[in-house]
Amino acid sequence: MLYLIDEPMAEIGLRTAAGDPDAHVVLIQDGVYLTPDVDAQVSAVARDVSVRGVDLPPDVEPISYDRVVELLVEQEVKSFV
Amino acid sequence: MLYLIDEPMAEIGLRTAAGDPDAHVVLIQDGVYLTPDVDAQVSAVARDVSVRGVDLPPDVEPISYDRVVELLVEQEVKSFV
Amino acid sequence: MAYIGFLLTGGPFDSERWRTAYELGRAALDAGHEVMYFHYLDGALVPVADQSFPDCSDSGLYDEMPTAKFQELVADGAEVICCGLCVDARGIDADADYPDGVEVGLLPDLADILGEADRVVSL
Amino acid sequence: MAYIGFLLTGGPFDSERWRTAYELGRAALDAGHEVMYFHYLDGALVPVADQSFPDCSDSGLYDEMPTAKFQELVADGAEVICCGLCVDARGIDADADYPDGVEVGLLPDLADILGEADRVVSL
Amino acid sequence: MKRDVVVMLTRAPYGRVHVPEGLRAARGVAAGFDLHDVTVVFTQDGVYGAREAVDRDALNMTGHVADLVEQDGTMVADAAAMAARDVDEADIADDVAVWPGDRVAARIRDADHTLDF
Amino acid sequence: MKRDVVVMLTRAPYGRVHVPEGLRAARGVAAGFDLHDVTVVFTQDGVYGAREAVDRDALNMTGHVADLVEQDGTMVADAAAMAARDVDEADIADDVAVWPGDRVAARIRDADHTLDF
Repeated sequence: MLYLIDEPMAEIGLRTAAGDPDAHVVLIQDGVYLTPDVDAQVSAVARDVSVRGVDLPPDVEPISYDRVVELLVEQEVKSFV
Repeated sequence: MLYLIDEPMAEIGLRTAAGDPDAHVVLIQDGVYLTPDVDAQVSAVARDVSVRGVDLPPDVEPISYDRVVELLVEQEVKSFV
Repeated sequence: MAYIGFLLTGGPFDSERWRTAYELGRAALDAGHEVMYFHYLDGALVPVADQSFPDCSDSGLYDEMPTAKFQELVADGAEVICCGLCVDARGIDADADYPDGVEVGLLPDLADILGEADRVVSL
Repeated sequence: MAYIGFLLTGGPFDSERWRTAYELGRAALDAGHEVMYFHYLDGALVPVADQSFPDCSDSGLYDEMPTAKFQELVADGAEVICCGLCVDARGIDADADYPDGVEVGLLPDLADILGEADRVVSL
Repeated sequence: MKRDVVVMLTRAPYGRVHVPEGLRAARGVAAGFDLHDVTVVFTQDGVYGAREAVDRDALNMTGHVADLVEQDGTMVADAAAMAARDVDEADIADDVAVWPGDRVAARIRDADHTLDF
Repeated sequence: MKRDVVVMLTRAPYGRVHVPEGLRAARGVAAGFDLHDVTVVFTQDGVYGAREAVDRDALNMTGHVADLVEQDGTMVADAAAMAARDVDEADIADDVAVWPGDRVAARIRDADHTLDF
């Protein structure tokens, strides 16, 4: 399952993703400032990262909106934005 | 000095009030959910308290908007709302 | 008598700041003070006329709509100036959308309020 | 082809959610998917016509105004429905203020989107 | 198609329309053609709105809650969010069930669609 | 009357207009008839907007900052808010001074008026 996570809903969003062994977390909007401590694949929307000048940790992959749409068609999505 | 404090600006607001020996903190809007740890007189806007059903600690006095206006005319005011 | 200026940046439905601005202005007018509002950012949406909400509670926040509350204040002597850039950004047609007494201004009006007001409350 | 529904509750200047809704809808249309928006709460302010901001940067968020972005989506096949109660609450005159292709609906439209869409993204 | 829908109320209830208007959306969705199953979850600062002490009339909640219940919708408060805000189970209104945080998270994961306000 | 004005920028800079429009207000106030003294304070999540890495053009900040500096306005970042967000002094743009949290608080207390965005 894909989890779109921004800061205001990170509390419930990250807690929900943490219970899913197949979680793929996508940080979006101000969510790219987060450094989530989850045992899951973590990506971040590239445009939101670059405009904020955020340095992503090496294990967080920047992805395009096109890729987000591909991912959310391939699997279910829960939005916390 | 009067300090009007709501939750979103409580971080800078309470820190600013803490350095003022004559501070009078007025909790307003969602600020009435706060339990500030400051060495100052603390009041809370009565309407904001009652509609939220918040039980104020005994040392926090509920006050009316009329009283807030009296206080902010008597002394300088800084708003963190 | 004191001159109390308000900067209102909060919109009508997303925060309580317009309501607090109204209540403090109401109390200030009742106490004989001079009251001036500068509506900036989404604050420019607060006085837009013809707001209506069918099932609002008489006891609730929306017993009257934000524009009605500010029209009361204007009738009782408060001045209300909305930032023209913010008005244009939001597609508000000031002539058609604002009630009488709500003026459109610019930042020099805010600068004047800061220079002249005894107290300024930013909401 | 998938059917992707968006619930947009964020307004045009107070959060980035309208922009994210645009970008995801843009990408979905480009990939051949069906795209439907339900604008609720301040989301109803997003498509209001005649938004203008004089000195916005070509490279910035406001290279085009929110309404222009959503008019592009409509032209490319997205459907946009705004909640009528939210429209009325904000003093929006739908006939005069919304561009062609932006419809006014009610919550049963949102219920239908939930029933029919393969994916729903709430923003 | 009938769906299993979770509506998350995440914001403090007063001064903004998100709690009452989120409830309006929840009951509207529950009453639609497909009669979706709707669970309303009070989480994050939304748990303040699940308290007994809140004046539901003043928040325009009463009618929406009655309609939601009539459509067999349910209301749940997130105990993990309550604990973070020092809200006790005894503070929660009788018509709102208190669920542990992991049960809330599982419910959200299992939903067909979620909406948030 | 010429006043000593502090403008607080408290929100993360992207996706909402508060940082650029707060700067517009700051320079507008500094350029008014009274030529108020204006100090812009980046605090709370606003400190993200004081970072060198931010694209000021994309945030419509550039022109407002130039006008503010021309009016002798100053820009300050709150080190206490930076520390809470793991933002280092080296990350802050050259035209923004970094002040300790207590100096920022004292500056706010001493202002004739404050505005916040």
